[in-house]
Parts: sequence; C-alpha cells; structure tokens
Amino acid sequence: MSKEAEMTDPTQLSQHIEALLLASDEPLSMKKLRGLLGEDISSADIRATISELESHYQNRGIRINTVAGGWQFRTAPEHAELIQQLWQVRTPRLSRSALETLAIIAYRQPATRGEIEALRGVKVSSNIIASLQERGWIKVLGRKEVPGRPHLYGTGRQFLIDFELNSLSDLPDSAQLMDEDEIQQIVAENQAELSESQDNAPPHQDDNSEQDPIYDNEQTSLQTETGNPEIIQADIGPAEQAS
Amino acid sequence: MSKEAEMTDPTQLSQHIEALLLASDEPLSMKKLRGLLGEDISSADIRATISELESHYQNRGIRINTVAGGWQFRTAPEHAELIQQLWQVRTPRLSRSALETLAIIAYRQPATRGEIEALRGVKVSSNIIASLQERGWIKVLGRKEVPGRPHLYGTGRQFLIDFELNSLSDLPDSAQLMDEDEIQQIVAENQAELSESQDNAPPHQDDNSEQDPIYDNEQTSLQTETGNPEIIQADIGPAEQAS
Amino acid sequence: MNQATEAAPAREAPLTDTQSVMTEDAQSDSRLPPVRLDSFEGPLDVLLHLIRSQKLEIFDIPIAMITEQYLAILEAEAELDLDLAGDYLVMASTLMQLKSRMLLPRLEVDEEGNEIDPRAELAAQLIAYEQYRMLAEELGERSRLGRDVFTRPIFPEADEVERPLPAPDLDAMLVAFRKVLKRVGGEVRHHIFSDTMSVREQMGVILERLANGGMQLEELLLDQPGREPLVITVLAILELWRQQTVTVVQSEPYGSITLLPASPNNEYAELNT
Repeated sequence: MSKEAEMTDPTQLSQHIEALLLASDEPLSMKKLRGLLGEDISSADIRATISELESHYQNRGIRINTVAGGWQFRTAPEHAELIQQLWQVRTPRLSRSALETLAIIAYRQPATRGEIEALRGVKVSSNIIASLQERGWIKVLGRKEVPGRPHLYGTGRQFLIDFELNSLSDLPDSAQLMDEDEIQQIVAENQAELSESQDNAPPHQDDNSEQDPIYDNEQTSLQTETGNPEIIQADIGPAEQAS
Repeated sequence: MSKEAEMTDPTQLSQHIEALLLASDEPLSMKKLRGLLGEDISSADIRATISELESHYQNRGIRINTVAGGWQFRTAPEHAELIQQLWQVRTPRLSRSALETLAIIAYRQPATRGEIEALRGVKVSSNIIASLQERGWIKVLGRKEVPGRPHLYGTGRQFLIDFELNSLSDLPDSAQLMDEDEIQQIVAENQAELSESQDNAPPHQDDNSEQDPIYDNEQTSLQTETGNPEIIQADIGPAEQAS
Repeated sequence: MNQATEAAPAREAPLTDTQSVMTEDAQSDSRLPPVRLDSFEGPLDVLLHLIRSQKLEIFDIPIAMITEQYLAILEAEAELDLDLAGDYLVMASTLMQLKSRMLLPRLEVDEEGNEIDPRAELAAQLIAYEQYRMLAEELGERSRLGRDVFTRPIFPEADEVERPLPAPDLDAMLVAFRKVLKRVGGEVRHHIFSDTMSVREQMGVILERLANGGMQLEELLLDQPGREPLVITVLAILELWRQQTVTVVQSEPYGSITLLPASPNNEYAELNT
C-alpha cells in the first residue's frame, strides 16, 4: 500500500488503454485503439504503453494477452483449475479426431472435407465439422470448383481468439510443415537409397551430391526414428536454418 | 516500471482473487470467494487482500468495485466517455434470437411469425422482427390466407447486399449444414415420435395449422436427391403433385 | 480442469477418456500388446502405431509382418462398427496388395528410370498424417480460452450505451440456423429445401410484383430469360396459388390468365410502412 502510493501514477494513456481493454468484448487492435484514443497519439506511444502494461501485469492474476491481432485482458493460465470451479459445466475435452480435423484445416486452409479425409485416412463425421463450426473455429470460405463443388473450410477469427494466436502465422511449426511434393521426394530419395544399400550397388551415389541438405538431415533422423513423431518436425528446424 | 520490478510479487491469494474477479460473470461475494478459494483461507485474509488490490488499482484505468454485495472489475468512472465511444464504434454481434429468426426467414421464405415460432420453440419478439425490418434484411411480402391472415416475411434486397450474396440460391444448402446421417437419424427419431403422438399438435402451432404439404413432398424428392444442386429437377416433383 | 489431464504425456493427451488404453509400457514393448481399435483414429494411426512402437523404418516397412499384425488387430475386434470398418478394410486390402507386389520384380519406374517402390505411396501418406497428428497434439496442448485462460464474460459498462445495429454475419446466421435444425429435430425434413431456393425467391418476387394489383400470366413470364427461370416462375406461381396467397383467374378456356394478390392492395401497401 505505502509502496504503491509512492509510485508515480500510471499515465493518462496507460489508464485509457487499461480501461478500453477491460471494457471491450473482443481483442482491441492497434487500429481500433488509435481510432478511440485520437489521432494525436502515435502507434509508437500506444505500443510502448502496452508493453509497459504487459510487464506490469506479468506476475499478476490477470494478463494482457496478444490475440488475433489485438490485446485483451485474460486470466493467467495457472489459475485455470480455480476458475473452472466458477462453472458447473466442465469444458468438454476435444477429441483427437476433432483436433486432427482442426489442425488439417488450420494448416492447409482452404481444405475440403475430402482432403481432410484423405489425409486422415478415415471418414470425417459431420458432427465434428459442425461442432468446429459452431465454435467459430472453422468456417466455410467458399466452394471448390470441382465436381460436387465441396465446401472449402478455413479457420475463423474465433480460432485465433480461443487458441491465443496473434495470427495464423503464429501457428506452431507452420513453416516446417512439408507439403505432398516434399514428402514424396523424401520418400523417393530414402527408398532409392535403401534399395541401393541393400543391393550394395552404389553407381547412382554421385546424384546425391546435389541433394538438398534438408533431406539428408531428415533421412538420418527418420531412420533413427524412435516412435516419437516430434522428431520429423524437430529436425526440419535446423535443416531449414542450414538452407 | 523499474519500481514495479522491485516490488514483491503479488501473493498467490491476490492473483487468485484477481483472476476470479475477471472471469466471473457476476460480482463475487465473500461467501462465493471463500467457497472457491477453499475453507482454509479466512475471510480476514480475503478481505485484507481485496483491500490491497483496491488500492493497487485505485489510480489505474480499471478498478475493483463493490457491486451488489460482491466485487468486480470495472473501468474507472472518469473514462466513461471513452468507453461509450468504444461501444458505439464497436458493432455488436447479432443476438442469437435475431440470427435464428433471420435464418429461418431466409431459408423458409415466405414464412409467418407463427412458423418461425414453431421452429424456434419460443415466441419471436416484435423487437426482433422490427429491427430486422429496419435493417432492410427482412420485409413483409404479403399475408397468408389463413385465419388471422398473418404477415408473410421474406428477405429484402439489403439482406443480399449485406451478406454478400448474389441471390438467395447462394445461401449454403441447408442440407449441407447437417449431415445426411444426422438428418436420417433425426427424421427416424421423429417419425417414431410422430407415429406415437400423431394427433397431439403442439400448442404453438395453431398459426400454421396447414403444415404446407409442399415441404413434405420436398422431403421425399430431396431425400432421393444425391446432393446434386439441380434445382429444377428437385422442384418439379412436389410442384407437379401440388398442382 | 483439464489442465492436469491435458498436460499429461503427449502420447496420451489426445486420446479421449474412453480410449486411453495404450500405456507407456505398450509403447516400448516389442512384443505387441493387444490394442483396441477404438483407441485409434483410423488405419493410418494403427499403422503408425505398429511402425513406431516396433521402431521400424517408415521408408522400408516390412509389409508382410505389418499386414499380419494389422489384420490381427482387426480380427481381435468382436464386431467392427460398419461405419468405421470400411476405412480399415480398404487399408487391409491395400496392405495385402502391397504384400503381393513386393514379391514381384519392380516394373514401375519414375522419369529418371529409378524403380518405384510400391510402398512409396503408403510411406508418404503415413508421413503426411503423422505431421498432422503431431500438430493436432500441439494444438490440443495450447492454452485455450475457456479452458486454460478466461476473459471477462460480462460488460456492465455497455449497458447504458445505445449501441448501433449489429453487423451482418453469414456464418453466425448459418450456425444459428443449424442449431434450430438440430433443436427442432423432426421439422428438419421441412428444411431440406435449399435446392428449391430459387422457387422461394421467385415466390417473393412475384408477390412483390403483384403488390400493385393483378398481372397477366404472360406478363409475368415475359421477362424470364430462358427455360429454367421460366419453369421456376411457373412453379412459384403454382405454389403461391396452392398456398392461396395469390388467386388465379381465367375467365374462358384458353383465355388469358390473371394473377391477383389474395390480400387487397391498400392493405399490402400499409404493411410496408
């Protein structure tokens, strides 16, 4: 109390931002903040003030989080269990199929249901699509102009808001995700090498000299794969840096 | 900022209270707080912590206010004007009842209020109808020649403009909103129910005493449809029967 | 709440509660312990489990062995859920086909003349799926609003403010409609009508055109470009007639047909104000 009183009061700007962030029912973007605070306050000032506020709140029960291109007051994650008690209903757990479907849509968008099914190797139930839609995590972006004109799904803004992402590029590991062509290339190269080493016939080996270092790294890692699926991903990182 | 860093971190209790006050949908009373925080924390501790928090926030943009016998985070009163601006700028979301009403009108037009109520299972407030009309999203197309001659609502031009639709046929298939399996299941369930209580007309259905046979016919024809949006084919069946 | 459970070892985390049959031991045991099919997310998941748990090479899958193990898992299932069975059985036949192709000399070659391993496609599929399986796990472990973090649920400051009209939101509307469909259950059959949307739209158009009084049928049909709109217009008129929203008058056989709105004009005009 006494210490607090000695402190310099938060600036007017800081107070305004705090009040706005609390009062808003969605994350407030820089653009919205500028519009509300008046044009004579620069983005730089706002940014600096927010970063002060962020550190002010960093050890408190509530935080200022960066979400969906804006800022919002949220509770600190370590109090989740306590807060859950406020409600009778417990948050239902997401099934693996829902998460896999969501992950494929998030990383591959726009994606059709057929594409999701092809990747997962199983039928995707409409219940899953519908419940993801109801949560606002996915939405129909349009239709794919192929026979049947299937819906194209992508993530909605609520996905960013709920998963604490500032933008889609904040999706973890999105840069490392391999597309089909890359995967096929890796498979082809690895299988070619395997069959060569099996036959003890090294005539094509010189071809490897022009191979992308990424694949060599991956090959090594994949061959020593220990059942941990993280390894594929984990190894691409360094390889990418190398390239 | 540097002064902040020197300060001792807020206690665990203080963090818990902050988090709870932010996340609760009503002001939290001492009794509720004790229930949530566990019996081993005394009222005196809670009271002392809250009073610390109150002074911590007293010069900030947000406050801990005593409201209706409990505590709650609120914006500081001197920022009221700014907050008002936020709410005025910030377009609110459509209420669920408005969305449902609009959706039913869009998909079932021309539809009477009674039909909407029968579908929604609740009364449709005149305010909702009025505000949708005001918006130009719905309009009265005429009256239905049944007792009471209720208004027939349909979507207006502004609906297409605002929802970025070229025509009503751009609305996603309602069938695609649900799974075929889901529909079959529901239909099966309800047919079972219907056959049990065929003569028991639900009380709020007097308005649409004549459940349009066209829909029943459509059901037959559309269920044999294979998702092919061939409009004419789908329609000729029932209409021919109707004529 | 779920923090504790969801923060559990990555391997377990994404399994739903009823499905947690695999244990850490199962992972390291090379003697394959029995597994239940419903703990998997499909045939690819089963194959990955077999491959990873036995530390097999994904680029050099011992097809004969894997096929045997895969079929054993399938056979252990007392009764296969028919819905699920399809995907699993397709994989079974794929595996058996691969097994037989592995016995034959390689006939297929790529553009560079290298032999194509018949297992290439499967390996690619497995790698692609494994990536998403892992990303799904990560997504599930991310702190999530409403489960791990919470924001303010009510906004008392907003109460006294006069707020503008809400913005259109097609998705929200569709979601709302879907909820209605689900809620009303049996009424749903009345709603599989979106294919008839054009007729409904046309019904609205006709009602509007008739707002100022009667119209000749030919007049209504005159400006319909093409066969399809024509048919739709006729269907719409028939439907309106059947609903008794319009009256159709023909004074003599083969004479001109007049459409009249069922409600008087002046009243209709009132309605729009």
